[in-house]
Amino acid sequence: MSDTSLQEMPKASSLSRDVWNQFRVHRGAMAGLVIFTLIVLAVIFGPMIHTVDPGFMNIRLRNAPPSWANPMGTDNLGRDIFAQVLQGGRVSLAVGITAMLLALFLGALIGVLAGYYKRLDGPLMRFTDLFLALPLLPLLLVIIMLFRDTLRQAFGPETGIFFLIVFIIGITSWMQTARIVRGDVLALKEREFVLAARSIGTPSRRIILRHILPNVISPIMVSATLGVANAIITESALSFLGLGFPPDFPTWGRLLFDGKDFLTLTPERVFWPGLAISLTVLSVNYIGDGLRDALDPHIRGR
Amino acid sequence: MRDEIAPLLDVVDLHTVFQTRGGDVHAVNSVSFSVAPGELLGVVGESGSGKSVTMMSLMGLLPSSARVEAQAVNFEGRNIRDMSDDALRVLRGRDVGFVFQDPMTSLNPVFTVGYQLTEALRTHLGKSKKEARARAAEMLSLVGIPDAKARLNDYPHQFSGGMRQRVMIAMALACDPKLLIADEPTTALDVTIQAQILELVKGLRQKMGMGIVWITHDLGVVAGIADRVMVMYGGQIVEQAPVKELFANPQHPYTIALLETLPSLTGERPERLRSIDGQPPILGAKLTSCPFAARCRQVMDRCHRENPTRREVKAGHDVACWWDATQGGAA
Amino acid sequence: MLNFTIRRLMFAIPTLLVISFIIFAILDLAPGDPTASLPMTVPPEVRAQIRSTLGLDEPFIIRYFLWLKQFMITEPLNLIESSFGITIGEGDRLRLTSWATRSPVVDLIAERMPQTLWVVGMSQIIAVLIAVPIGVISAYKQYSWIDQLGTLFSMIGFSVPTFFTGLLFIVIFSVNLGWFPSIYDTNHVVEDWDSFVFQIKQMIMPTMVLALFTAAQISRYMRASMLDNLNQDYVRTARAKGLKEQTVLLVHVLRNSMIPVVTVIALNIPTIFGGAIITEQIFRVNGIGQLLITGIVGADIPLVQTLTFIFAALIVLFNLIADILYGMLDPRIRYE
Amino acid sequence: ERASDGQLNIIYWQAPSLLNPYLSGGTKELEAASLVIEPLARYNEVGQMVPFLVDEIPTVENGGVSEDLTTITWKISDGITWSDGTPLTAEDAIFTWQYCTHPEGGCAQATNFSDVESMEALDSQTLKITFSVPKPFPYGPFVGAQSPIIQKAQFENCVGTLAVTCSDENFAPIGTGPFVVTDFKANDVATFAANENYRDPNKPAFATVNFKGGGDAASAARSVLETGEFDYAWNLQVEPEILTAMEAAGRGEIISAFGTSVERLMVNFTNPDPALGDERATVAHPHPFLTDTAVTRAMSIAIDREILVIAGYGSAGQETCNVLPAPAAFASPNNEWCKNYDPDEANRILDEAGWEMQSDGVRAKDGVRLSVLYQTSTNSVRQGTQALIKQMWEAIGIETELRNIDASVFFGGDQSSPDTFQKFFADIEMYTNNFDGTDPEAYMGNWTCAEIPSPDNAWLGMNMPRFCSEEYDALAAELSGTAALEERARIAIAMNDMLMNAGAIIPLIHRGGVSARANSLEGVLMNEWDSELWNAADWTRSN
Amino acid sequence: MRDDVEGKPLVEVRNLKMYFPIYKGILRRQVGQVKAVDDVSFTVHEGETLGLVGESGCGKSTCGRAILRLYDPTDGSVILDGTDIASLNTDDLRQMRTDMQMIFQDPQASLNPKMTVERIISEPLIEHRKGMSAKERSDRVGELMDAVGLNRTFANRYPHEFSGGQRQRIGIARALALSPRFIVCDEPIAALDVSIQAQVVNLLEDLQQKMGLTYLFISHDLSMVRHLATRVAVMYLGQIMELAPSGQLYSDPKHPYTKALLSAVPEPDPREESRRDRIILQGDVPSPANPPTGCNFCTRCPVAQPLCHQVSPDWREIEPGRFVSCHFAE
Ligand SMILES: Nc1ncnc2c1ncn2[C@@H]1O[C@H](COP(=O)(O)OP(=O)(O)OP(=O)(O)O)[C@@H](O)[C@H]1O
Ligand SMILES: Nc1ncnc2c1ncn2[C@@H]1O[C@H](COP(=O)(O)OP(=O)(O)OP(=O)(O)O)[C@@H](O)[C@H]1O
Ligand SMILES: [Mg+2]
Ligand SMILES: [Mg+2]
Ligand code: NI
Repeated sequence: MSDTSLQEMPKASSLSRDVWNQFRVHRGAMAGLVIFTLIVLAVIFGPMIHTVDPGFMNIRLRNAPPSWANPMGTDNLGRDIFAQVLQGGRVSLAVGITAMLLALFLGALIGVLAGYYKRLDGPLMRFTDLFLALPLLPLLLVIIMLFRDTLRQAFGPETGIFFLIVFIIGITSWMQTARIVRGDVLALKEREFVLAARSIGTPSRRIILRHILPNVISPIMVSATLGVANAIITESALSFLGLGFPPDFPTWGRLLFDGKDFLTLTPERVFWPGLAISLTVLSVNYIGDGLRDALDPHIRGR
Repeated sequence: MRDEIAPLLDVVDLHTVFQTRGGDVHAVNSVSFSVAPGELLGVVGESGSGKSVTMMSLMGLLPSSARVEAQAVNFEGRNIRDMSDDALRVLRGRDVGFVFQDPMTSLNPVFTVGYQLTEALRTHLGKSKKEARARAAEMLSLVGIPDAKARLNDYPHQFSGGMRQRVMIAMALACDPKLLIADEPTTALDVTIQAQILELVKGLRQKMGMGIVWITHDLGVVAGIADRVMVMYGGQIVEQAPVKELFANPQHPYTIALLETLPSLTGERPERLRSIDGQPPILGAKLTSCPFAARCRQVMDRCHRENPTRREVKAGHDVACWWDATQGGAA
Repeated sequence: MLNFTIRRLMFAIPTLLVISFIIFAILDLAPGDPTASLPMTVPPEVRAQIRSTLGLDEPFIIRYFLWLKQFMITEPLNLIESSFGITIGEGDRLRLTSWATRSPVVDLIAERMPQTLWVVGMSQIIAVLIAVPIGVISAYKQYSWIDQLGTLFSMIGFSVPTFFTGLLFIVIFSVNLGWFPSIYDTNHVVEDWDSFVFQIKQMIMPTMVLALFTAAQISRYMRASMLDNLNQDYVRTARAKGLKEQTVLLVHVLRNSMIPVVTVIALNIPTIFGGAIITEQIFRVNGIGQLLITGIVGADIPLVQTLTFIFAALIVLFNLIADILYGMLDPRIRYE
Repeated sequence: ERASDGQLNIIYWQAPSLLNPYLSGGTKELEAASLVIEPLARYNEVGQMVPFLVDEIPTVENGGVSEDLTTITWKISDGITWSDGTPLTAEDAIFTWQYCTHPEGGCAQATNFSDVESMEALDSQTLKITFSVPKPFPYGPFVGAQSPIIQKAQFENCVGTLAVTCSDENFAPIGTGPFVVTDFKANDVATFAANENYRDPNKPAFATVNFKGGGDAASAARSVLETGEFDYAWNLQVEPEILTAMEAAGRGEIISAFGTSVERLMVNFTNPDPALGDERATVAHPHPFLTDTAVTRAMSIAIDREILVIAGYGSAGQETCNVLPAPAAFASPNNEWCKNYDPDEANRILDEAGWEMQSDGVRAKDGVRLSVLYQTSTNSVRQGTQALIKQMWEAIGIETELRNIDASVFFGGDQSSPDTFQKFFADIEMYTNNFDGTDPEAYMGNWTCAEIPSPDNAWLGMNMPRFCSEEYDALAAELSGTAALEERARIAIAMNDMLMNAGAIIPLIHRGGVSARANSLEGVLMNEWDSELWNAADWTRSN
Repeated sequence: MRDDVEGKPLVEVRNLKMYFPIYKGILRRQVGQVKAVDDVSFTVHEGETLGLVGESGCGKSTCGRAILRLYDPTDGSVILDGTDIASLNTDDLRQMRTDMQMIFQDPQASLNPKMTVERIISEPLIEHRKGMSAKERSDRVGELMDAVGLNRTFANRYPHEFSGGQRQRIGIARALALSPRFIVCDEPIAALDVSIQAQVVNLLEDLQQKMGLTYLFISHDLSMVRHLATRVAVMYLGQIMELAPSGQLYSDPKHPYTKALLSAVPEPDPREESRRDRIILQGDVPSPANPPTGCNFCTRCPVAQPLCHQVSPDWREIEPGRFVSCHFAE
């Protein structure tokens, strides 16, 4: 046998560093990250540089073409589109990401429970069916009716609605994730390392956290990508139905919706928010791809 | 070549390199061998020694990340390397049959066994559906599957592992190939089933008279059926000899170690098994030393500097090693 | 398999009952009123009277059971009677009526079905026809430019909402080029070649808008599934048999890869019946989706309840069908 | 010549759900039905009554209306037949009245028959209507698009609870109008053909009518103005520049007409604070600052109505300062001050009233901040208006929070929803209202004390501002007893001014209807007092 | 048991049955059972290695898992050091787990691909040694890695970065972490290369000597079992056919199945090979859901008699320490 002279145990290398190292070599992911960061920076710091008030209306300067003062032109009430796109990005991104996280959390939770506990499988999957079958719009009306005023009082009109929207989108878009995760967990649970963990005496709860969840990260990642896009678009639909943010509160989806009738008049009104949504979704998708690869030790080692 | 008869397959200086994200992998390095018609060549070696890659390189079955180079790969005197893709394809299906290691995954789960068996017959021999089915049923009963005709309509999962492997064999033999390449066909099977299959192959070989390359890492299997044995290590052939000669008179330290590691059903029970310590070589670059040097009990300076070339020990027995087993010193 | 199906169907009954109750309750709780669309000149007393004639005054539970009876017993009986021309029991049962149109909900739905099936159904077919080749090629040539293009296509398809693509299409193809009508004629009947051409013309835009969106999703699934299968051992076996690359790809790999995709498609089918709300609205393909939206806007609760319940039932049914399809396509899986 | 001009294509972006206006009083149903069924008389494009199925309008002068104003006698013209060829008789009209006033019928037009005591057929063509009270304006029944006559023979078995079972009848009523229904798809499309038995043998010019519904206003406009697929599009509430741009395509033109619609802000005189629980927005708690006329006056003159018109209405909107802007005789000339946009003056008024500007840019007095929640229904023009007004108010130190609510909730009387316009759980709300025909009596009656919505009357009532004044109620009573037109106008103007001075309502825009017609369609007389299709019999196609 | 060659019994398995129910029909009624382990009794003595051999699917793994109560046995008892594991409650069972561990067949599948070696090996410590500090734990992991011959510098690597033999060492280190007394080795070398099999087997032997471990060694490699085991049990279709001290079993098999099995093993010696006459069994193993009546082996037995098809043979001790289940063995 090779001599087992006492070597030092290496310092636990940080997982995040490994992941980052792998992530860095994924060209698409890096491009996605750069674009996404740019978008985030733009919406956070943009309003500090482009200091035009997005809500300010100069009715004499309506439907103006792009100019130095209004790089993307103005809308039909004379509001600066660039400022609105920047402002709207804050909300859209925040809603998109948080709602996606909520949906992911719910989807993963229900998927894992249904897949892991045979007893829960039937009820939870029927529960999922139920949510798939629920009529969205009336449900929204009920939720808004029940909670809007309470939330408005507790957090103010905008934050309150923000929570509500995130909640609504979250609870109505977890079902796909749950189905996929459940399928994967069913397969995963038969793998020997789960049995190994049981033979050690690890309780189910920790088996799920330690062994199951990290191994279903890849389908979750895909859902996450699609989830952001879905949330941004759904938010716009909600705003339009009057179930979303106050009407003077720009979001990308809403800008796109409001601008659509002006397609021939001032095309930049729909072009920019549309581009912003597409770029965000695309960059998130590539980041997701990269992360999935980076989180997979197999690929990471190569 | 030494053999009087013209070889069926003659490989000269085969190299295979994989291009991966982590760099190149030199999986096969300068491999040369030949198979005579009707001969059964056993190929042994530990996992990762390049057995499968060698055989797949010959027939163009590797993924696109592989680069194959060879001075010549002659099949019945024709150089495969010069053939067009189509010609190679025809060769693959008709003249060379393949049996793969894992019978569980090597059959397409969604097609019936009958469909998969007749596919090659119809492509290569242009048989009608009916003829092909008749032939397929014939092949199935030949490999010992009872009630063959009815079972043509079954799906692979309805067969047991041993039967599936027989289906694979039947498939490979369907077009009466001149060469059968069997890549660890029994590794996944139980001993009793393995015995059944070995019997079967012995029988078929007599009946059909084709050349066979039998890859395995079970020396016992080789001992039972092979005419000649080729030992691979680190992508190279380290020793090649007729089967009895090899077991009686192994030359390469690796072959010797390999034989020693095996426990036996009979005879003395040693206190400890001999093992080959250390790791197989990483095939990252072209070899400039003996790939076995790091694990070799007889290692010499020269082993680290130079990759040994093959030298003949006896007629039909050659070895690639600087150490001479018969003299117990450098060759 | 049969047992599995029957058992799942039996489970579906309590599930659907629960779903029906929840749907009923939510719609009942939801604000909105059938008299909201009346002009403001109609005074409150008249509105109140209209409401009471619609039966809105009854307690919730009674309305639920009445609805359940009408939906589960009366309507199926009527269907049987009208299709076989027989009379069972008393002829005039109180049918499930829409508040806005004062006509049987089931008739309304039946009237809408053809458009929806034509347009939305066709779009799903086209989506599959677009998505499968894209998925296959992107997987076969992974990381090539064609794969990247496929990704771009699907991401854009997914991130641009249909209300926008629809409008863009109208502006380009109806207004500027004048190729296709922007409004779907639901009265159009195909009787000769010209009318067939017209039918195709009026279907192109809504169908394409929907197809692009759906294709974007399906192509992603297709690609992933192809990638999984391309690395399987049986692919090597097929190649070793000397089959043409085409055969290997399109027979062996595709057949296996379609298994998960087919179930995804099956799960998508309820949306066909549910209609594509926004697209139908844009092009005025007055199908089920449009019916639902008018029902919701006009607070036509019986209509919305019935539609959403049918929709729910379809989802449950197609979940089941997806499972069964899975078992049928993949001979390894046999549900017991 | 009849049926010589081919097909007329009409698009209504809201599709009719049935063709019986008594079962669904929505405008879209009324208008679609007006192609088929007719009242005795209609209003023309300038709001005058014109006889349709009669030879002349009964008045006190010609003896058609009794001196005591309790009866009116209509004489149906000779030779008027239903489209099935049977003659129209007074019995049909009486049946219509019975049909609509049946307690279990759920008739949406019952107000048109209010105070009708009895109807009798003096002969087959003479109808006498008796009212229980003197009716200075006896033209409710069978005048205007809201109360057409339906055929007794057809609807006989559809009275009361049976009304809903008659879907064939409700989808295809038999009428006396220029067209007959050939096919009806609820909420989608209706097709009509020229009525063979129409009283004028040369009309209608169109052989068929395709009446398509659904979609949104902008695309309806596009289909007439840009693609030319349709001849007539109704109610185009779209930003004016979009319409102008579409009109530039040269296929059709925008037409508009004014009726009595006013887009107005309702001011909540009661406190909507949620902390008040059940007493929220009831008269028990006056509003902390909106009852101060200085505030509402400042709010009114701080609004640049001209901008609102430019941004949202174009030629279909006019600035107005009256909640009763028309007919001309009823329009008050006393409130023109509000048209004079003057933020400085608004600031001055507020300063004077003690509302001082705070460091956060919001005015306050005694700890009460001028902060309003401003709600309206969801509609892109309304949201534009909301945003503009918010900016104008914030310029004078009034903090504004906007909210938009789905129309079906906002205008729906759902008891459980906090978002109805009647509950008015906000400080300001905006919507449009108008009145049918030309008589404002019922309309002005909306702001009497009795009309205040509250939990006691299940929030029914149209007095949204919760304005209550004895003086106003007295004027309302006086109006209902006055017959002379000038006198009625004087009283109505006084009532209007009273509301304006109290600041209960801030009128914004006198809105017209906007429609589009294809260049080839002739004879369209845009009418806001009756159905827009009132004279469809006269429409023709030019070549 | 009389056979006290090695020491006192550590594990006693009595009439262990592990049936997996088969549900069928609309109401999911139980219509049958997969008799994966059907009435098995044996004893494992302290410090010995009991080999368990048999063909694929004969119930070896199920038996091993049922003994560790990874499955809840249908019937019978498993007594480890006086405690009946088969009837313990969850908490007590968790405590018992420190005494008994398992090494799995597929070193790849039994290691979580997303965990580093250190995390894998420390998992049992985290679960059972609550008092340990991170430092202590890391030291212990180091010791264990030394013990199984893994370089400590590999602690941060992931399983796929190792060779099969090394992976199996990780699995062994994990099993050893809690210093168990009894380890079920479920085909620990089946997935390994010949040259590496020897390393692992040697390691297992070394560890047994050093720590006084007791093994239940499941394998279908008869030559390895011969090398390693003190006594060997041969399983077929859920039942043990023969149990004997290793030497006797290989030199003088009593049961026809054992004989066939032994003859099927290829010998790595061409001369020997050509001389042997094989007993080639015909057909496949019957389904455990539907075992034949009579003797389980009767369908493939080359010497089956009519009696074998009717009466299932008793489990009898034909010589001291030698048990056979066959009517005709003597
Ligand atoms: N697609 C591939 N890409 C990169 N490297 C590969 C690929 N396929 C095989 N290799 C490498 O080539 C070498 C030889 O592999 P090969 O499969 O021929 O081994 P083998 O002798 O058949 O082993 P086994 O007995 O396990 O089948 C190995 O180091 C392997 O990692
Ligand atoms: N969870 C289960 N449910 C139903 N049947 C099972 C289950 N686990 C195992 N079986 C069945 O029990 C029998 C014995 O299986 P087991 O895994 O114990 O065999 P084994 O001897 O370990 O085989 P191998 O050598 O292939 O590992 C098999 O027929 C198997 O199909
Ligand atoms: Mg191999
Ligand atoms: Mg096993
Ligand atoms: Ni050592």
